[in-house]
Amino acid sequence: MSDKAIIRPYGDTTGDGMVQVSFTLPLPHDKRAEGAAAQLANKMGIEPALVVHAKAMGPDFTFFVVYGRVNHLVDVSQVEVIERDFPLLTPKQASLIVKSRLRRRLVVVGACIGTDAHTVGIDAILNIKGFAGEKGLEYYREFKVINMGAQVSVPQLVSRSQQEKADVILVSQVVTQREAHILNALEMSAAFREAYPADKRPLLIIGGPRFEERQAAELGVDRVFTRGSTPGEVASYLVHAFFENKQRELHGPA
Amino acid sequence: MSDKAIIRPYGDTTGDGMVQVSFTLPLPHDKRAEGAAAQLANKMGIEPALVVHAKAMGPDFTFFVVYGRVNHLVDVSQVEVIERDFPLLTPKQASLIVKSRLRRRLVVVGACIGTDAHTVGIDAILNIKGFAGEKGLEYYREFKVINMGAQVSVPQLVSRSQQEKADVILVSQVVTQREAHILNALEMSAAFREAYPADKRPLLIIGGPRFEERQAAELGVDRVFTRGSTPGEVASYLVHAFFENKQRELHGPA
Amino acid sequence: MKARSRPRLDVDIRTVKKARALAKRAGRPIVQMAKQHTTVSVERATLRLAGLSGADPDGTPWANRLLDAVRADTGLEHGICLPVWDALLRQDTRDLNRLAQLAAVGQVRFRIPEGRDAARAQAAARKPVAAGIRKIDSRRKERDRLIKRWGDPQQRPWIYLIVATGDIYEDMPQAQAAARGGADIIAVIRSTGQSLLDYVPEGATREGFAGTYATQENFRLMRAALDETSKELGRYVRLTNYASGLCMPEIAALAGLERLDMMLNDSMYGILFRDINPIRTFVDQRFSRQVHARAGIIINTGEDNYLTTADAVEAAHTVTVSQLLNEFFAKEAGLEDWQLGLGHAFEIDPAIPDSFRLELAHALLARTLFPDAPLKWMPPTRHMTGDVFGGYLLDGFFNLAGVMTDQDILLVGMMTEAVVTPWLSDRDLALQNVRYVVNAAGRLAEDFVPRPDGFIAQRCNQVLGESIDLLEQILNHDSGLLDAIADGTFGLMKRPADAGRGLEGVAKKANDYYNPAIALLDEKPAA
Amino acid sequence: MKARSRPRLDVDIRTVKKARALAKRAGRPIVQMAKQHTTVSVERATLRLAGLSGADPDGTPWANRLLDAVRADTGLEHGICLPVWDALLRQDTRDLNRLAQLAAVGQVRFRIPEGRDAARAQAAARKPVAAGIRKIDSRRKERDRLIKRWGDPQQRPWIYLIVATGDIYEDMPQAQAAARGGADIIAVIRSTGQSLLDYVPEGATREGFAGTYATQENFRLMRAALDETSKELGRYVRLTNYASGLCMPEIAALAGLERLDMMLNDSMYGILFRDINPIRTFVDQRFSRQVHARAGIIINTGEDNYLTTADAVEAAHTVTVSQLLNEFFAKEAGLEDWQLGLGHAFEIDPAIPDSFRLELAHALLARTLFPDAPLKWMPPTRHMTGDVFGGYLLDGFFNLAGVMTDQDILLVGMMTEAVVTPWLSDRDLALQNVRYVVNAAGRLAEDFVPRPDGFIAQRCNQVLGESIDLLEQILNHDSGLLDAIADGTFGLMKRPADAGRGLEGVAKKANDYYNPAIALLDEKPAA
Ligand code: B12
Ligand code: B12
Ligand SMILES: Cc1ncc(COP(=O)(O)O)c(C=O)c1O
Ligand SMILES: Cc1ncc(COP(=O)(O)O)c(C=O)c1O
Repeated sequence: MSDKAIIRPYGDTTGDGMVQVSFTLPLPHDKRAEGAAAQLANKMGIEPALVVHAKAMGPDFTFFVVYGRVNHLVDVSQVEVIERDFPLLTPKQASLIVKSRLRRRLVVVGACIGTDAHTVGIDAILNIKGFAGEKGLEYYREFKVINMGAQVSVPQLVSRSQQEKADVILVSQVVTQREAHILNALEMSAAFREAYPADKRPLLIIGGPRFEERQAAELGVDRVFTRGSTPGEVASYLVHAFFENKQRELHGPA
Repeated sequence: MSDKAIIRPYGDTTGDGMVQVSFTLPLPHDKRAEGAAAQLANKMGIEPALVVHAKAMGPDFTFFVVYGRVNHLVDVSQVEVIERDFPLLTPKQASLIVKSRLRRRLVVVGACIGTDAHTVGIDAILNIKGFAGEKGLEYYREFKVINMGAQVSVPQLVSRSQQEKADVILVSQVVTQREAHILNALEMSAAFREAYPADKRPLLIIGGPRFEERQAAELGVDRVFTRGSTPGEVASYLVHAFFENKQRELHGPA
Repeated sequence: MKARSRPRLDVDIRTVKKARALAKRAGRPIVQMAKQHTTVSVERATLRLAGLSGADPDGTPWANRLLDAVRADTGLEHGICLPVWDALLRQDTRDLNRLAQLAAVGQVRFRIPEGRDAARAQAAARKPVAAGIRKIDSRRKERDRLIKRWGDPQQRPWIYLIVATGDIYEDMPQAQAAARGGADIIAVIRSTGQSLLDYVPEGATREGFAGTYATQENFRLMRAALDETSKELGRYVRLTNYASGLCMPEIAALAGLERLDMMLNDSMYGILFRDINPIRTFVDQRFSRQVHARAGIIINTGEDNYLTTADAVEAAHTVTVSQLLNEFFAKEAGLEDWQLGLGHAFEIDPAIPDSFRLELAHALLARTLFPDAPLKWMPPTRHMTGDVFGGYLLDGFFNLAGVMTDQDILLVGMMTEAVVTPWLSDRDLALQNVRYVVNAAGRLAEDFVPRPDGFIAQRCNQVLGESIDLLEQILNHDSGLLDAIADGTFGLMKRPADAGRGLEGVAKKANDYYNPAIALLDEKPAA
Repeated sequence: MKARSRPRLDVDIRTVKKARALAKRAGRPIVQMAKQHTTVSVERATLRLAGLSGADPDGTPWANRLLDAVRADTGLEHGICLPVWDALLRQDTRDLNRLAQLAAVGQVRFRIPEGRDAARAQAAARKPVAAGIRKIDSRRKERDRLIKRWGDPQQRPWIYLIVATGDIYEDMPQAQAAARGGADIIAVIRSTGQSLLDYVPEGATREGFAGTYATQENFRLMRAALDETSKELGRYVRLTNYASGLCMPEIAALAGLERLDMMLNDSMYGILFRDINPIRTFVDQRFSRQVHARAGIIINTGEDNYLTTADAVEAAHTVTVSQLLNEFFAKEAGLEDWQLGLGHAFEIDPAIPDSFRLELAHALLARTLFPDAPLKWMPPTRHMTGDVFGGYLLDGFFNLAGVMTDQDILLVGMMTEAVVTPWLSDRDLALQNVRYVVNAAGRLAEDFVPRPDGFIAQRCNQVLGESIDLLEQILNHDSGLLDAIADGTFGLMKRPADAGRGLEGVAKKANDYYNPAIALLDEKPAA
């Protein structure tokens, strides 16, 4: 079935278009509220919409569960995916390329910036222990890894980067309430552009579960990694970006 | 909040528009499938759409959970509700009206038709035991109730109706696969129109959890009752339809 | 299979013995009565065992056409075998199908042979019927062989999943997917209405309502599909259907012939829930159970059904009584303990206090009363609502009660129970639910020791006591169980012995009644 | 409160005694060290007890302005009281705020008074500080009175719900709705980053990130809102916040003054998870716990945090060790058993075999070691995913483990844990989940009797054994716990005693150090 370009959701028969939806409306629970729930489902393209559950939550709100057939078609050929555009390397392969091409260790500085204290994600990429069975970048002999940990301010990060002559900056952002992750990412990329001449700037990479890969340009970074990323993917990308990507001139004593 | 006509779903702040959706797509689980899930969510008006869960179900299907903000507005003033257009009576009140106006018992014949064997719904309306704390129609002294039970054929129902001189026919339909409930309802209403002169036809009422009240005309019945209906509502409607509704002439010896 | 830790409950052995003795007293007259009657379906089943199959161009099975013709000439009371094999001997053909065709066009007259003719007809009938039973024996051996080859499920409870698209060709891939997803047993639910048909439809079918017709060809197709998947998975996946309704004996025979592994088969379900005549049911029951016993099929009884209409707390003892009766009837018909998939269900209103502890008590009582029976544990349905989140949780607690009380067969609950027939994703989520619970809490039974005088133990004893009371009440009726059924003892349904569907298909056996199947089925199969 | 049935577990009393003795040996030197130091926050807390409040137009609290001015003149080592009340006496004003304003514009010079001046300053300081403590005493009595009037929750565990919009004016109605929905305890989560601020923000705030700032005014507003709802519900709804981070002592004082009921307060959380200097933390800890003890506040420790980074099975014993240390430090500071909301969490990977039985073992060990402490049971977070159905089920099993092992405070898990900060509907669904489990299985503990040599009992003993090993390892370090912390013993975090945030705010007490609060807090409050 995977080669059909136009598909619909599948309940228990091909093409039945069935979906499940839940939401709250700021209305007391009565028939009108149920009608409003059906109206919303209809606007979402669900027709017929079965309001199968409605529960008052206090006097002002009602929670709904709706089932029904959605009339949209999904055009798989229109889906844009950022496919991995670099080969996956083993730690050995990656280290070998760095060693032969760079003749020094690649310097990686990582941090959680802002008030974010969720280090598990960046640690998953950097710490030896790694993630999903893959060792982290510390395990790579030709990578020098500095992990600054949690709640690092952007100025701290920039000055450490300069001090360590960082080739790559890895920043993690997990808290997203009030768009904190976007604002912090923008602050960070602007600060690096400020602090470095364009051709000397380290590679900027941001990661976290609520980013999308397509956001890189908008955030002013070179690459975005999202949920499920593994250290091997990050290492492979770094090697690719430095040594295969002709557009990028390596700064420092190559 | 309930007096605002234009509302949006409520996640944790007024107007945030947040909803949850789940569905299956007939695609193997990969990035393209996740993109397709996001595309569907976008078409449903969810923007941004967070595909927070994707799970392969065998090689050909993927299940998704999506959260996001839906951009539709709900116009509460446009909601059409069939509000109860008759007063709710106690069993005593209803019996009194029947007694004084009709001077004989009102004859009610109930059944689950077709191959449907779900009698709990019709029993909830008819049996003394009743439903939701209300006694069923058998408890009403001035109602004569014949409950034919499950899997009654339409011809059986019609002939019993004639034999008992039924005033009201109550039909339940619970199984809805392949639109069984609709087809059976249509067969039933057509058979009664066939068997009776227009002014002698008993009142036709259909009930079941998957009907909508607005469907009455389309199904050729006088009224539709849906999930959560109670015997008191049904009795009150009957009294109203017979004695208050001027449009309806009572057949038989009134 | 891994060793299981059984939860412990002290019930008084004498009380248990008493309950069984009462059930026996209630059941014995019914067995007598069943032995004195036959039905159209028992006779048709005998024809099917003897090799008659297929249907006329209108879809009426030849078994029905032949039986109807015979009955018109000789009545039912002598059984079908004497007139049919007498006619075959006279027509000088062994071909039952040919005979049926001739009979259908009125080209044969049937009679009851007497003297040596009768003896010859008996001998002639015995042979093909015995051959049919040998075929069932060989399917049973085949099952044993395949289980040895592919293995049984690794865990208990076995996971039982329902498939119900109405179309056998959609059912097959869905069943295979379910097996790959972890199901150990696939049940193909029947179309609504089939149980009231007095014939078994023929061929592969694609048009059921909320279920797929039970036909010999559908059985064959599905068993073949599951054999393929069993091989792939290295685990024998069992297949279930319904030997229930007006054609119970015939479906049992077809199940034996097509190597089905379990069959829904309850002693009173048809009476109570389908308004089938009590005598018809008990006669059909006994024959179908003899077939199941011989075929090595596990029966699944239907006590869960009581709790979809009656209150699960108030009516808990009716489940126990029905289990005891089902046990008695089953053993009398030759079934062994390992074949008694006695049913019960998690149907207590979740809003009442201590509902989970009450469920544990009921489930534990069944476990304790029937330690060697493969109990079938049925999920919540009645109190499932459109709140699919709450439903998913309730199903999790159902699964937990199943593992804590060491149930054997777990019918997987669906969060969309109150919404739709299950979606692909519902089944997948449901299996994940089961897997979590079995994996996370699997052997918790080890530490579940109801306090001797605690709530659970007390509740067990109370239900057992009420069961004994009910059995005594039944015995207080003039003609025992039959009168009790007529009185509305079960599920408030009044089902008099002389009413109900299918009564016209019952006959009291004449003195010269002959049917080799019944005696043959009682013999032990050759090893 | 209804009588509870406690699950039973046999652990060797001598082993338990040994574990406590080891914790005491590890903790004692830390207490010594804490007594020898003071911190900026301890001193500011003293000023706040004495009545100093408010902030300058830039939002810097007067407590900070005054302290900084004093410190610049006299250092920290003598404490704030001598120089401040000496200056007040010299300025002939009793008004601390006025003094702070003058100091802020450089109009006061501070000195360390000697001889009779010192004695007079001491006396002058003692009075307002004592008045502040009396105010805390009266808030405690008020709480007792209100609990008597409105009552405690009907059931155990108490239900603990988090509110976190960032805006106190959105938090209030949400907290009230949660209480109406069944919450017994409302926790207002703090904005990210507040723990690293070396001052307590002022006033009502509306701009937190993923939490709302802890301020005296926010405390007051929320307590008032909950008083209103408590009255309406006839049930005293408790309020919780965080005495944690760089301002722990001050926040504790504000909590006492505003009648908060519980406070998150862990002996090592700041060190390990916020890289706060160990000495700073231990000194601040002791003072804040003295305040909590006096105020009748229940502390909530943070052992759950270990399990969000470390593996919950491998690191189970670190939870136990931390609980033992927290217990020792708490009791030393005057807290009683009923105030020790020791934390632990349901964070085992649900994919591993027997995960639920392991959870039961861990939870039961805590229950057994601390029979009189109101244990706080934290829900799964780490292994929650976007599969909200699976998450809802997991939360149900967390709730069940809570009731089966008789936990006291149940932090309600959210099915959207891995997705968003909780929606209104998430909270409602979560409460329904808790209600179902508590109602359906509430007293199941009665029948939960871990088999003496069974899996659960063995696991309990294993974890206890590993805890003793770890405590011994800690004691093998040259300077015990401090060195162990520096070595990465806890959560693999290396936190040397001479590094970390806030070290600059620590001073070794001089011989003439004076702070009346510490001595006053150790006294029993007047009855
Ligand atoms: C563990 C945890 C904590 C721990 C953190 C411990 C630590 N040292 O990290 C503790 C208990 C301290 C904590 C505290 C809080 N938490 Co928290 N926490 C979580 C939790 C349970 C798991 C996060 C996690 O570890 N995921 C596992 C890692 C491996 O996944 P990941 O971060 O996505 O990383 C992967 C990818 O995204 C990517 N990646 C991530 N970063 C980077 C960077 C680079 C360069 C690259 C290449 C890749 C990459 O690679 C990783 C591997 O695949 C989540 C809920 C959940 N189940 O998701 C909440 C959650 C993240 N926390 C949340 C909140 C609100 C908080 C608090 C702010 C609450 C409060 N007010 O007190 C506090 C304060 C913390 C602070 N100041 O930031 C919210 C965030 C909501 C939002 N989206 O805004 C969540 C979602 C819970 C919730 N639903 O409310 N938390
Ligand atoms: C109980 C039950 C059974 C019992 C029925 C016992 C009996 N005597 O009724 C048994 C076990 C026999 C049964 C069997 C089957 N069932 Co069933 N069953 C249910 C269950 C669990 C509850 C239904 C119920 O009793 N609801 C309570 C009553 C009070 O609600 P109600 O019917 O909606 O009635 C109310 C209103 O709708 C209204 N009303 C209803 N009728 C009428 C009529 C009038 C005149 C009026 C005024 C009002 C009115 O008033 C009532 C009170 O408010 C539902 C799942 C669920 N939780 O909903 C499945 C369900 C209805 N069953 C289902 C199916 C498929 C079957 C089977 C066909 C399966 C099979 N193939 O074997 C069988 C066969 C039955 C058959 N031939 O019809 C499906 C139907 C799917 C669909 N929509 O098509 C459901 C939804 C389960 C599922 N998800 O698959 N079932
Ligand atoms: C024992 C038994 N037989 C049969 C059925 C199905 O009934 P029918 O095929 O009549 O719909 C059930 C219900 O699930 C049952 O429990
Ligand atoms: C004991 C303790 N203190 C404080 C916090 C919150 O930390 P912060 O306020 O530093 O974000 C937690 C985490 O929930 C905790 O467990």
